[in-house]
Formats: sequence, structure tokens, C-alpha cells
Amino acid sequence: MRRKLLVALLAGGAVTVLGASPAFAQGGIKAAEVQAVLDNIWILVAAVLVFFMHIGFTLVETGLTRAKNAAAIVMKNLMTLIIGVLAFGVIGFTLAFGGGSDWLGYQGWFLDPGYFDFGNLTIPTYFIFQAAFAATAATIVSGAMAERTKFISYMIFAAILTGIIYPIVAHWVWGGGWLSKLDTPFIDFAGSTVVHSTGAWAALMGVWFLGPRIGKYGPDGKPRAILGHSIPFAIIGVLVLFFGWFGFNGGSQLAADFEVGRIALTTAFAGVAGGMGALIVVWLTTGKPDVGMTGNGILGGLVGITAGCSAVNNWGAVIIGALAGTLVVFAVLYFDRVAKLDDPVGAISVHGACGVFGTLMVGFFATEGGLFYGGGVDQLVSQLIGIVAVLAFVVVTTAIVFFVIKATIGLRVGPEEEMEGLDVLEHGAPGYAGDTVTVGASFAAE
Amino acid sequence: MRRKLLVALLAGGAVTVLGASPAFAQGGIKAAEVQAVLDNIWILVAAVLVFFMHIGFTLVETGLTRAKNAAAIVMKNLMTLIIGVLAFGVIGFTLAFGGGSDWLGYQGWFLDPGYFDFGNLTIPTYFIFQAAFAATAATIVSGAMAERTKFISYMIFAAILTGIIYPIVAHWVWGGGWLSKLDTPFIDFAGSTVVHSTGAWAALMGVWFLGPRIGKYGPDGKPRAILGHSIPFAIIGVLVLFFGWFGFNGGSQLAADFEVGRIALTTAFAGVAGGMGALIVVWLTTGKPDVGMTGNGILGGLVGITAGCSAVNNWGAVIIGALAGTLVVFAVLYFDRVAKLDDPVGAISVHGACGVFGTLMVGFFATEGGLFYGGGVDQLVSQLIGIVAVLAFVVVTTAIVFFVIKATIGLRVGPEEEMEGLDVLEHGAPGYAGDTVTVGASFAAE
Amino acid sequence: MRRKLLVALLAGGAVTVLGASPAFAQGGIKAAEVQAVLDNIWILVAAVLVFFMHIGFTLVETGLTRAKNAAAIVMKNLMTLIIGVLAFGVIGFTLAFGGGSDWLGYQGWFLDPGYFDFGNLTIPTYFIFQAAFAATAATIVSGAMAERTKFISYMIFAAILTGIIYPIVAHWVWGGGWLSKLDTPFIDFAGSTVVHSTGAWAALMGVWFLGPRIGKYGPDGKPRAILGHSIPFAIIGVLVLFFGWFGFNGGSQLAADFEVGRIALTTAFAGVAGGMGALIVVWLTTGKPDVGMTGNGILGGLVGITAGCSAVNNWGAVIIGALAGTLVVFAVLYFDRVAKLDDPVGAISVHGACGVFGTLMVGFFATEGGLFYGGGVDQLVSQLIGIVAVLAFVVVTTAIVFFVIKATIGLRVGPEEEMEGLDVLEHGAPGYAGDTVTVGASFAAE
Amino acid sequence: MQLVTAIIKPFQLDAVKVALHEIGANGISVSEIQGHGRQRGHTETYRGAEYTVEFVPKLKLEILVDDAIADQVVDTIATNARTGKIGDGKIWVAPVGRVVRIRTGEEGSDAL
Amino acid sequence: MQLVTAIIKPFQLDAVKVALHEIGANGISVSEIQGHGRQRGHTETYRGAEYTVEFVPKLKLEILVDDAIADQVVDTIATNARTGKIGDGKIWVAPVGRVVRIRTGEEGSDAL
Amino acid sequence: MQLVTAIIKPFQLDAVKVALHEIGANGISVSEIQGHGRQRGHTETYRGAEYTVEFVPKLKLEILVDDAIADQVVDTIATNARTGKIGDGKIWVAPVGRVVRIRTGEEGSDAL
Ligand SMILES: Nc1ncnc2c1ncn2[C@@H]1O[C@H](COP(=O)(O)OP(=O)(O)O)[C@@H](O)[C@H]1O
Ligand SMILES: Nc1ncnc2c1ncn2[C@@H]1O[C@H](COP(=O)(O)OP(=O)(O)O)[C@@H](O)[C@H]1O
Ligand SMILES: Nc1ncnc2c1ncn2[C@@H]1O[C@H](COP(=O)(O)OP(=O)(O)O)[C@@H](O)[C@H]1O
Repeated sequence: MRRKLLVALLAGGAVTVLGASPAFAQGGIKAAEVQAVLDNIWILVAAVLVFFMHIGFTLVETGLTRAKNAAAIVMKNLMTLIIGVLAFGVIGFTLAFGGGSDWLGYQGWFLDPGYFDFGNLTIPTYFIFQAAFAATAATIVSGAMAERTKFISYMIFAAILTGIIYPIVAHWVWGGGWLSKLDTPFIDFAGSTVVHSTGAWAALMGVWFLGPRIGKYGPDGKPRAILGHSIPFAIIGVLVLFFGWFGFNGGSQLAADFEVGRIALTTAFAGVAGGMGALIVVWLTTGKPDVGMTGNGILGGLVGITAGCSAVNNWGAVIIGALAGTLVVFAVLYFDRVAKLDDPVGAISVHGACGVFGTLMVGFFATEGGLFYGGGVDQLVSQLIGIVAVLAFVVVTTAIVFFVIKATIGLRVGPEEEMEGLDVLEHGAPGYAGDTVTVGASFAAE
Repeated sequence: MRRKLLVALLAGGAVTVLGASPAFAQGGIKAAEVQAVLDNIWILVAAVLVFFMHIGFTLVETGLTRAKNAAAIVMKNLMTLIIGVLAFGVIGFTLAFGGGSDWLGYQGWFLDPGYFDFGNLTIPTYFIFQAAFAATAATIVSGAMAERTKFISYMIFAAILTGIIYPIVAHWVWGGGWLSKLDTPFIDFAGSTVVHSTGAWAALMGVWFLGPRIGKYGPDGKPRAILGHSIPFAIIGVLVLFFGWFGFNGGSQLAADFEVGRIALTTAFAGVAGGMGALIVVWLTTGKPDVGMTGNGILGGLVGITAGCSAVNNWGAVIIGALAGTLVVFAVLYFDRVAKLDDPVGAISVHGACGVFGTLMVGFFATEGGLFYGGGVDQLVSQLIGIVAVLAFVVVTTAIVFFVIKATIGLRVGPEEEMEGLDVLEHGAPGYAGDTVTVGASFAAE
Repeated sequence: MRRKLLVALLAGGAVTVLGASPAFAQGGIKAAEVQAVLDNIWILVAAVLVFFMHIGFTLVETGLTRAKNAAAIVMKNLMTLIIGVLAFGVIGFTLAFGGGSDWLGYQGWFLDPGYFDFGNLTIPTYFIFQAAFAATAATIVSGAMAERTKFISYMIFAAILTGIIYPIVAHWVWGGGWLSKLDTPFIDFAGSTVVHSTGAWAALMGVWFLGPRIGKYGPDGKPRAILGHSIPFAIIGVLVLFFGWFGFNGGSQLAADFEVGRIALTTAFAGVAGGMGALIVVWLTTGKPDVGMTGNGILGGLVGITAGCSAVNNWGAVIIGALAGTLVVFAVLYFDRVAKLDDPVGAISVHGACGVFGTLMVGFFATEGGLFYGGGVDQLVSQLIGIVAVLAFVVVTTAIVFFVIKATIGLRVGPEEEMEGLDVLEHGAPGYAGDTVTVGASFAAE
Repeated sequence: MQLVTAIIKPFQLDAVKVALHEIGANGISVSEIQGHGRQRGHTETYRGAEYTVEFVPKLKLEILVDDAIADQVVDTIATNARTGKIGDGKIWVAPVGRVVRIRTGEEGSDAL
Repeated sequence: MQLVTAIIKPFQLDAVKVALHEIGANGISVSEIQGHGRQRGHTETYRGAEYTVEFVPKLKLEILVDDAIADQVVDTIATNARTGKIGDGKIWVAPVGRVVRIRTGEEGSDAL
Repeated sequence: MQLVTAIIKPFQLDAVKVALHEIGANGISVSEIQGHGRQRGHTETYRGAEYTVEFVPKLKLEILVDDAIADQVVDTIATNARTGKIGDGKIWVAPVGRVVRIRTGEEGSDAL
């Protein structure tokens, strides 16, 4: 009670403190006000779930790479969050959601209350949710470029991606930019294209400029399997991502209403269908029910439904999910064997291939406007425009950034560092130290 | 804002977008509508917490088994979720909650809106919450049968359990079936019997048909300890389960109201009392404060309170929890030494013994109708009827299923696979790969 | 539906069951009642997030210590929660929040409804949230004293800390005690001092009475690095803590309102700024971007903002966070090299140094009453009084407790136990067992 | 003094250890290794990429014994580690010079 | 019979293994070790405290071969494990007495 | 050339390593093993089931040295690894034939 009073004093809280226990006022508060508070609380909870997804990405990326780089990869994920929130806070949010042109926002800096209006949502609520999204785009890149990227170079890239490139894409679709103003507006409800494809195309360029890990391709050019050091980490990461996705998609409703449950359900159906699809395909193709690929399938299904989670029905969700899961398997094989792009965690396949696929499928499966529901091809065309525009923009801009980084400070660690592992040489200590051998080695040299 | 508008357009959102920041409508929305939205949001959050419990189960089961089976066990947990949602979605939900007879539901397939009415809760909200429960019943089985069960056989079993057997039990108690129509209705608020015992009896049959792991019993029949490979995993799993349980029990209120806090509190008290009970008993019995057993004690306390979390008071919760924690220790010893049923994670003890115990205790401790509160034996008798009915039904049906699986495709991997570990031979790659020895081995053979 | 009805029957739920799907009553419920329910649900969710932080503490403490003590450290964390909830439930809650004097509460035991009034919050809701806080204070201690403390001694200490010492501090600030009655009341919104410093000063005393781990200081007195066995655990723990902190600070509003988002945002900004600050400082100082230190920096930033998260603005949050992150680095170096207090996880630096710093900064950065905002020094003086009072009280009382424990049952394990690891000798089994060597060793000796 | 080194299947450790105790060879040092012999590894897939599992986990036992019982120790291991399936492993014996028990400083046979 | 022991850089295993197969030395046992030679370790920091990384991960190969090819095996390893940078490792050869193949009980050269 | 092998308690590595450096034996390879000697393991419980901890973690050191200093190396290890408690471990010495430094191809004493 007293604490509450102190608090109310400090904060000028909107809610008056009231009667008996459990107590509530006999009047004064309007239902609309409660609804607005509920909207904010739900979006905050959803934002926490999206933040939580960074644990999932960290686990997946760590699990599917080698032990000698474990500290380096968790560090990159940690920095993604740090840089993402800071860069998106200082520049990105305005570019994305500030007033401006069809191409980018430039009014209202530093969350200036005079410039933003998000309906029931307060600026902080809205910002936290969006910042968590921005960081997600960047973290996709850290997975694909794992085990060979210089720490400082990744940091710079992550700052540019979350501060400039991603926000511009977000502006086009969600900030009132040109893609939202097409005659039939481009639909990307929660970001199959805006978040996932953006991250994936950046990852594609990164992998292209980096080249494969030493030893990934034999002298004959054949791909070799470089096994991840902890499948439990990877799969627990997939589960964490799954559950975080309820916030990612469900929160993208940007309100607490009866739709949220429906969105959560299409999300769940697509995720499990994606896992089942990938399992069956990989089992039939390779003869074994591959664990990591099934995990990728779930993620592919989730990425696939992200664009249309609110526009499609349950059947649509199951079909989109299952096809996305199938697609992931072939995409991973394609990038590994044909394109020879070394993506240790399958990020380009999961977020790029399935992001495009899911965005496209909205044109077919949207119950209002989709081709399969008599809506003609208008939506489909808009979806294609959006996909291609984002692809082109991200590929070009990230290529420039990677080119400049490579030409100046360099993008890749030296071969010795790569072979011995990034942990000790880049960060000063192994991800997994032995109990005594290391103690034995640990005279302070000062 | 714009995104919001697009969204509202698509989704026909129930909430009108409103004025200034933080903004809310000056009228139009009724408090009852906000309450209904709040009910849905809370149950969704609770469902996410229950989904989250699958991470807990995965960690506990992985931690308490051997490293050579780590990929296989996480894969079984992943499939439990995939299969659980699909099988429960396609068949189970109707059997459980569709209109029908006292024995099972058969009206309203595929979440058909014309057939279901869950009060304030929308069908998707209700379904997601219930699907997470169904998957929980199955995951209990994967733990008990760990380290020797064929992957395909487990998948088939999980589909039947979550698609048919569990839903029928749920129908009896929660779907308007005969146990809910006893003169004094059977009380199982959140599923000590419906979820946990069902899973445990299925596990019991599974373990019975499988037999113990090679090496578990010496030539003299004495049990040997087969140590889990990661106690940190196991205990973090227990903590994850603990926190998920707030959704499991608190969400079972199926509404957002003042009761939820009380339920959360009895849950917390029983969990910690269970851990303390098990710790003291195992310490006195074996001389050491066993870590895994204390974790089992917490889970036992949580299972124990699940039936009565809403019906008992704080003291009842502490007592039920402490006794359940005590019971777990003796049950584990009994199954290990006397019954010689090899249950690597103690699932039968935690979910079966404590599930029965907790269900029974409602008859004593329910503040309305419990024997200790002057309610006579009526409730107790109903509880006994429910316990026995579920036991009989699950034991018989799962025995048939396991028998058929064993007789056809087989239930158990070959001894070589079991000794070398399931990871490589069943799934193609180890759960934990070394950094270089495996790379050395990894010429693609194509 | 039926389940709902049964439930309503049992629980006397406050909410009537209503019409169509999605259904809501056409009248009867007041907005204020819905707001009160929403307050309770949000605080429960926040409490779950704070409980969740125990997973974070467990991971950080396990990751930064050696594998041979892994089971022991997870066990201590598990017991912290068990003991925390029980001791705070039986004694602490009354001392903290019961009616009484300026120094401690003594009215209203065992959550007696006649004695407590927390406005909209029910007693269970309020208690769960506060109990999670109490356990947090204790868990800080387990990290600092890791790898050498006797299990039983830690248990006793944790009971006294969560049952008596922490509650008295909480009473002073949050329970209507003297610090809340200063002319300019001491501000510690979510517990930089009440929770974090209390834990840290207790840890300081513990480490003092214990002495350093064997091998930590060379014969020449120089500190040696004893590497943590899993940096991935440690960093995932940091991420878990980060996300839990949204509940810790956001829930401390003790209501669901528009302020919660603002609090979450200052929390996020301070956390990432802390990480960035620590990264830069440690990089410049030691030449390497240290992973664990960056993690400590995030935690330092979060501890730093905890006191003022509601009172400062975004800029204040970034500055406080960045300075706290910087401070952490120097504090760790100071305790390691100069004070020679062996704190394996940096708990004293993170929770003590940054706790004091953050509490003090409120006096400068509070937008109402802070020195930088024209508020004069009154607030600053109050902050100083609070910091010193808590420091003195906790140092003296915990010193007495540790002294008595040391003099009676002993505080530290024997050197052999310490060198071989606590897992096997204190708890009977290793944290990480090999698959076969241990099986080979596992004839039951009975 | 002889050093008997044996590479065995991990699962056979239990049987070998008991048998060694019975013939009075108590001291033993075990390490986890990976190995392969004549047989080529089997082909598996990881995330869709084929690879050959050429190294299989084994245990290496090292047992220091008096010359007199070296052959008996070898035979005991051979008998108890045998499953008859490929990959059962090898045993070899090599002579050792000075032997010391660290705790007491005893040398030679007394050191065992 | 000779036991060839080689300490190599982990990343060279692949090349060494292929080269050994080519000369017909198929059996091999590998273990993960840590070592250091003449060079003192480099100084790193952990949580702000300096320490010296004196032990570096290496692989130890043990290969039992007929006397006749021992030298060839040593040379093959030496050539293929060489990077020319410090820390490449050592190879040594020691004579072995009795050798047994556990599966069949064969001894001597037949046991390989 | 001699190969000195020592099984020691993990915690003694530090002292042994420093002492070896002082007598000029710089090269060393360390592996983690588990072992037991004469004493039977202690009985513990895991989840209520009793079992005997027969294997205890140890470190195995392998040090290749010139014949001339082999005895000194053995004595140095013995002195510095000693705690006087059971389980301190063993040291043994065995002759080695050809020795090669991979980096340079040097052989014999030059290879150390
Ligand atoms: N020539 C060798 N040198 C060293 N170790 C060997 C050699 N041959 C086999 N081994 C070890 O013995 C194990 C079993 O050998 P393998 O040839 O597969 O079995 P088998 O003796 O039944 O034919 C291998 O995994 C390897 O560790
Ligand atoms: N005298 C030795 N005894 C045992 N192992 C050694 C010895 N010298 C070196 N080694 C092993 O060889 C590895 C490489 O040796 P090092 O001297 O660093 O390389 P180089 O031979 O290139 O000078 C070491 O890490 C260690 O494992
Ligand atoms: N005969 C042996 N062969 C191989 N290793 C041995 C032998 N005896 C002891 N060891 C190793 O030495 C370690 C300590 O030996 P133990 O007999 O317990 O100590 P102590 O020498 O003090 O009696 C064991 O754990 C084992 O690794």
C-alpha cells in the first residue's frame, strides 16, 4: 500500500488507488481506458517474448556451430541486442516510424512525444516492441556468418543494419511508406519480408563476401558436414523461438483483442506443420530423421506464416507451414551443394526462402483478397512487388556495407584464428574451459 | 499507426483505434467486453507458459539421461509438440470438447465455430491452451521410455495418445463426460489425473513393454545407477517447469479474475514444499542431499497440487506439496528396486504417484467438501472413482497400443544401437560432436 | 464451458460466465473491477518473470564456475527459491509488510486477510511478487560464495536472509518504515538498494568470512583467473535476467497502467548501455572484448536503473546504465586485485557497487526532485541516508550470522572436497557424468 | 614391469573391470578416445549433407602390471571385452622402466 | 611391432588420416589433449584478470604398425601435419611386445 | 630418449608444471583421464540408488625427455605432485626410439 502510494506520487500514475481487498473503484474509470492499458500491457508482454527470442537465436546458433567458437557466437548475439536497441533507438525508430516521405521517416527524434501517435499504445510500448524486431533482423545475420567473422566488423554491420537499412524497409511497409500505399497494399503482417527476409538477404551478402569456413568444401568442391557441437542447445533454441513467436506474431496485432488468439493459432499450426514437413522430406531424402533439419523446418513454418498469420485461416496455416518446412530442406541442400554458400545454421534458407514463400502465399491464401478465395491476382502482384523491392534494396545496400568493411578493417579473422577458434584469440578466453588444466595455466602475467 | 490501420482493415479487429497518446476512446466499449478480451489474453499467456513447459521437460529428460542419446531425446520432445498439436487438432479436440455422449465427443470437427462455446474464450484461445495440455501428457511418456525406444514407434504412440486416449479422459472430466456428472463431481482442477496420471500410466505400460536399459540391472537383479549427463540441464528444466506451472494451473481457471493469484500461490507453496520434503527425506535416507531427487520433489509437489490448487488453502497446499515430495522419493526407490521398472527420469513416480496422491488429497483438503473441513467422504469417493477409472482406461488402451506396436514394427532399438547411442544410428549425427575429430571424419561420401 | 462452470462453483469466481462466442456480458461488470483484475494479472505475470530470473542467476553462476561444482551451484540456486518462498512466507512477509513500527512489521501472520490491504492487488498476488524478490536477494549471495561453501550452511544463511534481514530492509523502504517517512522519502523504486545491495553486502560478508578459493591467489598474492566452464550458460543467463528484469522493474509499479511501458523502456536502455559501457572499458583496458564482463555490464546497468527506472527519463537511463557498466569493470578489478575478495561471478560489483551507484543517481537524475533537474540536494541526501543505513544494517547482521555459522557448523567445505569438487562429495553425484566410465563404476554397493 | 594398453568398446568396461579385480589387477587408468580400424565408417547425414562417421568412441585402458601377470591381464581383457562384432579393439603390451608411487615414493613392484 | 604416437594440431587430422589410408595404415586411435612445448603461452584476460594460455588443444594419434612401415608412417604424418608454424607437434616411436585383436584373439601382425 | 608418463591429481598440475619449467623440461602433453588404484571407491547415491565411485578424475602427463634428465624429471614430478593422501598417482618411464619435431623435421634431441 505505502509503496504503491509512493510510487503513484512519483509517477503520477493514471490509476487511483482504491478500496477493499480485492478492491476496485466504484466508478471513475472508463472501459476504454482499461482497454488502452490492456493493449499496452499485452504489447509489452509480447515485446518481452520477442526479446526472449534472442535466447532462442543464441542457442540455435551456438548449438549448430563448434565449441571453439561458442563464446564468440554468444557474444555476437549479446551485441546484436545491445547495438540493436541503441542504433534503432537513436536513428532507426525515426527512419522507420517518424513522419517523412514515402521512402523514409525523418521527423521526431529520440522518441519525442510531439511527433508520434500510436493510438492506444504509448511511445515506449511501441518502441520496445519494434526495437526487439529490429534486433531480430540482425541476429539472423550473425548465425549465417558464424565461425569466421571479425567481432568489430560484425558490430559495425549490425549497427548499420538495425540503425538504417532495416528501418527503411520497415518504413515502406509499416511506417506509412510506399509499399503500404500500393492500390492493393503489400501485406506483411508480422514481418516475413520486413524482418526475416531483410535479415536473410543481409546474411546472403555477408556469406558471399566472407566465403566458406576453412574445410567446409573439399579440394574437389564437395561440401563437408561440419557438425554442431550441441544439438540439445539447438533444439531448445528452436523451442524458445517457437514460444517467442507467439509474441512476435500475436503482438503484431498491436492491440489486445479477440484476433490475437486466432493469430497465435495459425502461428502454432504453421510451426508444427513446418516441422512435420521437414521431417518427412529429410527422412525420405536422406534416410534419417535429421534433428537439426526438423528444427529448421519448424522455424521455416513460423517464418512462412509470419506475413499472413492474421490473413489466412487454419487450413491455410497448416499448408503454408508444411510447404515452408519442405522448402527449407531443399533450400539448405541448394545453398550447401549448388550455391556453395556456407551458412552453418541455415539462416538464409529459413528466413530468406521461407520469408519470400510465406509473403507470396498471402496472395493465394488470404481469406480476403487471396487468389484461392476468389480475390484475383492483385494481392499476389503486390506481394511480388514488395518481395522484389526489399530484396533489391537490402542486397544492394548490404553489399556496399560489406564491401567497404572488407576493404577497410576486414571482414574475416585470420586463418590461424579461425582454425584455433575465435574464443581465445578474439575474446581472450575459451567458451568451455577445463577445470584444472586452465587453472594450471593461469598465472597472472602482470 | 498506419500499420495498425492496415491491420484493423485486415482483421476486422473489435477495437476501434482512438485518440491522443496515451489515448483511449471516450466511450463505446463496455467493461464486459474488455473483461472478455482480458480473459483471452491471459489464457493465451498461460498457454504460452504451458508450451514453455516443453522446454522444461526437454531439459529434465536430456539432463537425466546419457550424452549419447541427447539428440534422440530432444528430438522426441520436439516431435511430441508437433504431433501433439496436430493430432489433438485433427481428432483429439473434438473427442474431448465436442458435443457427444458421456464417454466421448463427436460433434464439431476442425474447430468448427458452429459447435463450440467456451464463454468468454474464443475457440483458438481455448484450443491452444488445451493442445498444450495434450502434448504434456505425451511428453511424460518420452522421459520414462528414454534411451531405448524406437523413434517411429514413439511417434505413432504419441499420435494415438494425444489424438485419442488423452482426449477421452479429458472429455470425462472437463468435456462434460460422466466423471463431471457424478453426484459429487470428480474434481481435477488442472489435471493431476487427467494430464499427469494419464501420461504416467501410459509411461508405466511403455516401460513394462520395453524392459530396462541394458546394464540397468546387474546379473543379480540389483539396480545400478545410470547417471544423467547434465545435472544443470535437469535442474534448469525443473525451474522452467515450475514457472510454466503458473500458466498450467493459473490458466486452468479459464478466466482472468482474482482467483488466479490464489491458485498461483497454492501452486508455488506446494512446489517449494515438495522440494523441501524430498530433500529432507532423501538426505535422511541416503545421507546426501541429492540434487535430482530434490528437483523431482518440486515436480511431485506441483503435480500433487494440480488437482486441488483452486480448492485448497495455503496450508493445504504446503502439506500436500510436502507429502508429495516425500512420496516421490519412496516411489522412485520402489520402482527402481522393487518393481524393477527402469524409468530414467522418475516420470512414473512424479506424475503417477503424485498425481493419484494429489487427486485424492482434494477429498481431504478441499475447503468446501473436503473431509478435513467437515465435508464427509462423498468427495473422497468421487476422487477414488475418477482415479481408478482413468487408471483402468489408460492402462488397458495403452497396453493394447504398445502390444500392437511391439508385435509389428517393434518398440525398442537393437542392442547395438542402444549401446552405441541412439543419436548417430537413429538420427545420423551425435548430440555433441567434437570440433575436429568429426570434421576429420566428414568427407561427404557421395 | 462445463469445466468453467465446475470451476466457478468451486472457486466462487468473481466473474460471471457469459453469452456467445467470443462472448461478453452486456452489463454488470464495472470498468474499475476489470482494471483491478488487470492489475492482478499483470503483477502475476511480472512475478513469473521475476521467478524466471532465478533461471538466469542459475545459468550465470553455473557458467562462471567450474564443472566440478556444477551440481552444487544449481542445487544452491534451487534451494534459494525453496527456502526463499518458505522463509519469506512464514516470517518475512509479516516483518516486511505487516503493520508494526517504523523498524519492522509484526501484525498479520501467514497472509491473514484481516491485516493486509494492497489496494487493487490481492494478498496472494502481492505476496508472490514480493517472495520472488526476497529470493533474488539471497541468490546473489550464492554466486559470490560459490565453489567452497557448505550446503547446509548456505541453507541456514539463506533462511535467515530471506526470513529476517531482507524483510526488515524491505519494511524500511517499502513497508512504511522510517526510510519512507523521511521528509524527502528515500526512493528505491524496484530495489537497487533494497534487493540488490542487500544481497551484495551479505555476499561481501560471506566472501570475507569464507576466504578465497584455493588457488585463486598465488603465493605472491597475485590473483589468478579461474575460468568459468561455460560462457554460453553465463551469457544465456544474462539474457534471461535481462528479460526477467522487465517483470522486476515493470511489476514494481504494482499496477497495470501506462507507466509500465516507460519503466520497461528505461530498464532496456540502461541494460544495453551498461553492456556497451563495460565492453568499451574492458576492451580499452585489457585489449580484448571480454564476454563475461560485457554480460556483467548489462547486469550492472540493470541494477543501476532499478532504483530510478520510474523517476528518470530515457537519457538519464542511458547515462546511468553506461556509467554503471563502466563501474562494474573497475569494481571487479578492484575486488579481485586490491581487496582480494574472491567473488567468482562478480556479484558484489554488479549488485553492490551498481546498486549504490544507481540509488545515488536518482538524486541527480530524477526528473522530479533530482539535482540535475533543479531539485536541490534533498533527494540526494535521502538517498545517501538510505544507502548507508542499509549497508550498515546488512553488514552487521550478516556478519553476526556468518560468524555464528562459522564458529558452529562451519562455513566452508574441507580442502579435499573443494579440490575434488563439491558435486560428488557434497551431493553424491557429478554434475556432468560420462556415459560409460560412470556406468562401469556403478555397482550398487548394497 | 609392463604397461598393458587396451582399446575397448565403452560398454565393456564394466565386465573388464570386474574381471581384472578378480585376478588382482586393481589399478587402472581410463581415457575416452575415438578410433577406427580396418572397417571404413558408415555414411550418415547431418542437415542433409552426407558424411562418413570414421571415428567411433572407445575407451583406452592403461594398466601397469608386474611382468609375471602381464599375459594373464591381456587374456582377461581379451576375453571380457569381446563381443565378437567388428570394432572390439586391440590390446598391446610394452615394457616399462622405472615406476614410482607418488604418495610414498616407493618404486618398482611396490609402487603398484 | 611399433607404436607411433603423434601430437598434432587438431585441424591437420583430416590430411594426416587420408595420407595414412593411402599408405595402408588404417587403424588409428585419437584422443584430445592439451599441450605446450618450448614457446611460452600468450597472455590473455578473463573478466579483467590476466592469465597465460599455456596449454593449447592438440590431438594425440596412436598407431600400431608393423616394424617395416613404422618409418614410412612417421614420415607421412610429419609431412601432412606440418604447417610450418610453431606448435606443429611431435612424433615418437616405441617398440611394443604382444599385440592382440580382441574380436578374434589373433596376435602379432595378424592383429592389426 | 625417454617418455615419462605421470598420473597426478588435477589440482597438482600447477605446481608440477612450474617445477618442470625450472629444471628446463618445457614440453608437456596433458590429458584428462579417470582412474583408480588399490583403494575401492566410495559409495554414493544418485536419485536414491547406491553406486560406487570407482573412477576419480586425474590428469595424465606425457613428457618426452633426454635420457640424461629422465630421473630428475621423475623426481621433480614425484615431489611436486605429492599430497600424501591416497590417490596421488603413479609415474613410469619407457624408452622411446625415433623422435621427430613436425614443424622442422628435426630428429632426436634436437626435436625436443
Ligand atoms: N593399428 C591401430 N593402431 C591404433 N589403434 C587401433 C589400430 N587398429 C585399431 N585400433 C583401435 O581399435 C579400435 C577397434 O579396431 P577395429 O579394427 O575397428 O576392430 P577389430 O579389431 O574388431 O577389427 C579402433 O576404433 C581403434 O581405436
Ligand atoms: N617434450 C615434450 N613432451 C611431450 N609432449 C611435447 C613435448 N614437447 C612438445 N610436446 C607436444 O607437442 C606440442 C607442440 O610442441 P611445440 O614445442 O609447441 O611445437 P614445435 O614442435 O613446433 O616447437 C605441444 O603442445 C605438446 O603437446
Ligand atoms: N596399476 C596401475 N595402472 C595404471 N594406472 C594406475 C595403476 N595404479 C594406479 N593408477 C593410477 O593412479 C591413480 C592413483 O592411484 P592410487 O593407487 O589410487 O593411489 P596411490 O598410488 O596413492 O595408492 C589411479 O587413479 C590411476 O589413475
